[in-house]
Amino acid sequence: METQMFITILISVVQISIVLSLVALSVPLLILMERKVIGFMQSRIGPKRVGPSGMLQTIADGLKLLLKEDIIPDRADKWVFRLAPMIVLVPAFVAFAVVPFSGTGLNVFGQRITPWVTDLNIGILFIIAISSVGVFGIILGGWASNSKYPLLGALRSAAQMVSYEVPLGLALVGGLMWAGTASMVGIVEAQREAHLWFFIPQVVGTVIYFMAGVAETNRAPFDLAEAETELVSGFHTEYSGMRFGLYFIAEYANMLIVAAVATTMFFGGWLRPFPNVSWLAFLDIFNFILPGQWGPFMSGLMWVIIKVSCFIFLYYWIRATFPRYRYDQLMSIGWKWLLPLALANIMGTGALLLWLGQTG
Amino acid sequence: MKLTRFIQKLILWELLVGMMVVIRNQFRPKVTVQYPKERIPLRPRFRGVPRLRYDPKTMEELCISCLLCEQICPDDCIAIKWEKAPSGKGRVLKDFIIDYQRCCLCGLCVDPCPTKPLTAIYMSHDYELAGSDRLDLVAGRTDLHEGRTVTIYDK
Amino acid sequence: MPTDDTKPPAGTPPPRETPPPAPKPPVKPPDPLLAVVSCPAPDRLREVLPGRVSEPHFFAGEVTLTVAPDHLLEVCQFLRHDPACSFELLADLTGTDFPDEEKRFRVVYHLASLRNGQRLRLRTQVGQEESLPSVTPVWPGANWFEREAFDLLGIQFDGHPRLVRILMPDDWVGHPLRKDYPLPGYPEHHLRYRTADITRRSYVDISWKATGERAADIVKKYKGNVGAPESAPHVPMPVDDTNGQETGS
Amino acid sequence: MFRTQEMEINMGPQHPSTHGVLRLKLRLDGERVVDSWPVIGYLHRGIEKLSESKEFIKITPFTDRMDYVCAMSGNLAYLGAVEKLCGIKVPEKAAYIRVIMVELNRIASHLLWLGTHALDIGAMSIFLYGFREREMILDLFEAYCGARLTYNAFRISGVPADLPPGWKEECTGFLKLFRQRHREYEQILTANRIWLKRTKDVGYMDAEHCLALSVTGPVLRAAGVARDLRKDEPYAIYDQLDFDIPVDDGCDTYARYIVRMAEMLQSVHMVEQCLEKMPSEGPLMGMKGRRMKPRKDEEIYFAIEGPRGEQGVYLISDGTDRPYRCKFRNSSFANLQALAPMVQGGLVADVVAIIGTLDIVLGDSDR
Repeated sequence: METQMFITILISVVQISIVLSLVALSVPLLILMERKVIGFMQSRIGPKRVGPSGMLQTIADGLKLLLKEDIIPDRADKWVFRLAPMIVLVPAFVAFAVVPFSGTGLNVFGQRITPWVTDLNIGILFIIAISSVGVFGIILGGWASNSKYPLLGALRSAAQMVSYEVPLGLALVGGLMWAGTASMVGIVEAQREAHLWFFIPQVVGTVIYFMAGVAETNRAPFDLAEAETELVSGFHTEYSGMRFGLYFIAEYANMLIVAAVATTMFFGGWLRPFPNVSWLAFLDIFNFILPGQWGPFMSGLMWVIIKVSCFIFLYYWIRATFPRYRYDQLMSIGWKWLLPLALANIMGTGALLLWLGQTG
Repeated sequence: MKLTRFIQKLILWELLVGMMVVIRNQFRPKVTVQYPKERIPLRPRFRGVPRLRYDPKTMEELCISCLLCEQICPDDCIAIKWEKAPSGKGRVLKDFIIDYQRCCLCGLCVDPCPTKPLTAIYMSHDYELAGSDRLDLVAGRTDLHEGRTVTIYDK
Repeated sequence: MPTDDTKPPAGTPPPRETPPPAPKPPVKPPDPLLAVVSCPAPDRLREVLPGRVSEPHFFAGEVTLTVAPDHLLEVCQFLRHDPACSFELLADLTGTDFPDEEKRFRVVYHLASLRNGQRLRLRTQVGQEESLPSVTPVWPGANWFEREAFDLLGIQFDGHPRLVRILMPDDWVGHPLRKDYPLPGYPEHHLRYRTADITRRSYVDISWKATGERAADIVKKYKGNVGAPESAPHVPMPVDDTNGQETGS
Repeated sequence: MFRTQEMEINMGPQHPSTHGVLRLKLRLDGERVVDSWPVIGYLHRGIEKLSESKEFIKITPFTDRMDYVCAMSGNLAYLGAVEKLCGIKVPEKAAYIRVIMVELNRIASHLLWLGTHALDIGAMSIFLYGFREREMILDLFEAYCGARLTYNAFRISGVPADLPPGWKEECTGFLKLFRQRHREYEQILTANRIWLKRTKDVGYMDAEHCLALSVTGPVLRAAGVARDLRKDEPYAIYDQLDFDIPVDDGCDTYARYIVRMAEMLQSVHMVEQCLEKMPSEGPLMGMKGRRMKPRKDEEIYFAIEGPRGEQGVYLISDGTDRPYRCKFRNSSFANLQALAPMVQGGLVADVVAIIGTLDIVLGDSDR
């Protein structure tokens, strides 16, 4: 009995460390890809000098940040100043606990290892709840710097996060109504049963979710909190070295979370396109390459990675193209457009589901 | 017409058009020049720092110490030392100093240079002027003839 | 590059001074530069405000009127609002120092009329101790131009909303565009920067110590010059510490 | 119970979007600008003082360094003033070459404005697209005069050299390419709803206030006044060219954007005409020798239409070959006065947009 418990704990620890390291490792990759992709879009070549065609650039940057002097401003609130980056970073990683990375688990030494750390029945709620903790780190960081530009950045960020949490959550409700469950795994299974990615009935919801997600992660064109041409770099103006690095990592981890939730909720998670059309089965290529349980596992992982990458690419693409919104305009879009649209979307979905329930 | 515009507005048409321009540029040739490794070919008239030259045929000094360039230099960065020629007519150039710290590369000194067809002073194609000492940038006659040694970094 | 035919041939020793012979002055009788151009402003002024301005001076197609400082504001008001003149735009305002003249500063106002396509130069003379009326009530854009003239020449303008230095630092001493301002500056002022005042720490003024020798040389050099340090004009400097009570317009 | 307080914030001189070393003291109520006080002079190099001790010909390199974004216009304004003072005629071919260079430089300057303005507002790629095309213009300048930024391309009474062989073809190719690229910039920005939101009704200033504050150039033209010295007081050979003055009634940042974008196309049109009409033979310099003898005690003011507005030079001669006084009336200096009234009541983000739309160059305003 006790051995079983020990093994369960061990498996969990292994899962957690795998997920953590996966996310932590993908952040440098994301940064590198961002610089490369945006560089290419701007007729540049991006980082080129460190490692083969610049592959190690982010590693070098990270090392540089680690080795830099840790500067704390003279009149900053020192403890809050130190604490703030961690408050941002930890929720960003914790949220990955419920993200399913693939469909089928693995049997190793007779133990089943699931491709998600845990499958909460309130997975979506968990993510929303956890990721809204991150905003405290930004506000506290801006406030504790005791400097004017960070303060402005923190204020902007507070207002922005508060107003975009609402449409973000409401945009997901439509999907939840289709799925009938809030568990991340359950949502994907529901899409398999419905033979339908929820993107199709939930176009409006997807768009709202993505816009709110971009705003939630402080990315262009909603990057008001850092807005380097207005507020120098907003809430982290006074941060340097690895404390700045933590903010940076958290930002990219949050982007991953938004992309992962969108993938799960609207784009069928680990499912291939049209999972019910049997002749498209060849798309799960790993089923034919790898033996036994590894095949479906890798195929699912592949689809998740592809879908998340598409979202991340969209992030970069938008950042390269659009001007930045202004603070008051951002607020008015959030409250005057996205929120009513999200509510209307819920009502429409409800009506549609009622109608479908009666006819079918 | 109004309907089309409304639909375009609804599906964020103009934003998509902008995004397509950006993606189109992704496939255009890149314009980055990796500077120390690659260099832009200079045009023939490029104005680098001024230098002196010999007559290419006879390898004699072209400069006749007429001091016109010294007079026209807006930054007073040219100093010419000369003495009377032993034969009694003309001058012999003793030293020719250009302070590259002050030179603004305007090229005015080349205009009045009376030696024809090749001007004694000319704007060279050297543009890498960094040095670790201020005196590195004061070029004497030999420097002006032979050019400053420039470390070329190829990586 | 252009060729110059007046060059001595290569090889022959050029004369010590090699000025190419100066071009002949333009043909005497009718100098095109002095042609009279038509401009309604002098006539209108003669009609409405007789005796305020001098006779127009024409040069290179430009009209110059000289006005006494007392009548300046009146004339400006008229030129701005009279429909025949209607000089809406104050293109430029600047001063020049003529230290030998009785009233050492000559201030010029370059006016332009968009409606009539005219330009006019208004000129006035003002002494070192005197002041000019500010034309900011007529053209608010004169604000910065007057601040610049005050900064670089030390001309006082009465009625200016906030006459403080604009290009030079607030604690600068002297007015650089005056002809008696020594090119290296007044060493006792410009060689030290009041770091101690700013950081409120006792500071050894390194720059002063290090360049002490040179500064002495400079003093020696310019003491011989005309109108140097004794007459070094010290205008009390309004330090810009009110933090923008006035919005610059 | 709650106390609100206005915040004073120092924008610049080292701020990413104050275009050099402009310093703005802002007083903010939350994000709203209550008051502002621009501080300039960080780039003051005393060029006017320096000019008084130099011969006329030696001053041209200084004019490069005032408005370094459009040094050709600076050269032309200064040399035009000297030529006016001494009554020198410029040969026709030289005048054509000058106009070609100045108009190309206007495109380059506007491209820099477009890039930095858009970057300040957050559009990132267009900054690099603008610089990419600007680089081609700089290549053309390098081929003509040998320098890429501080050209010193003209001399008193003419130009020092003819166009190099192959230059015309390269230029025509560039102009053709530029028309396509110009369409792309418009596709990214002109109809973009974010761009519209950020620029419409931002930095409003109508014609009356513009004139009162001596604001000229595209800012004035975007307020509905068709003031362009190239048409009003044609210098060089502008009276032989066919072009329009873009005017807009918007009075805001977006109108200035529209006007400047249209001006670029007009410049392309002008350069094309010049290349076509330019005489293939002819003298390049109008006078021999380089000693000036202006009349004693005369003064002149000569202004051209620079990319930022009226770019004037005021010269007083004392009969020698040096100016007694040389004053540069630079458009950035005058236009900067409009900054404080424009930002009043706006948000911090608008301040950045307004600095961008005024298209200031601090070297130009501080001299």
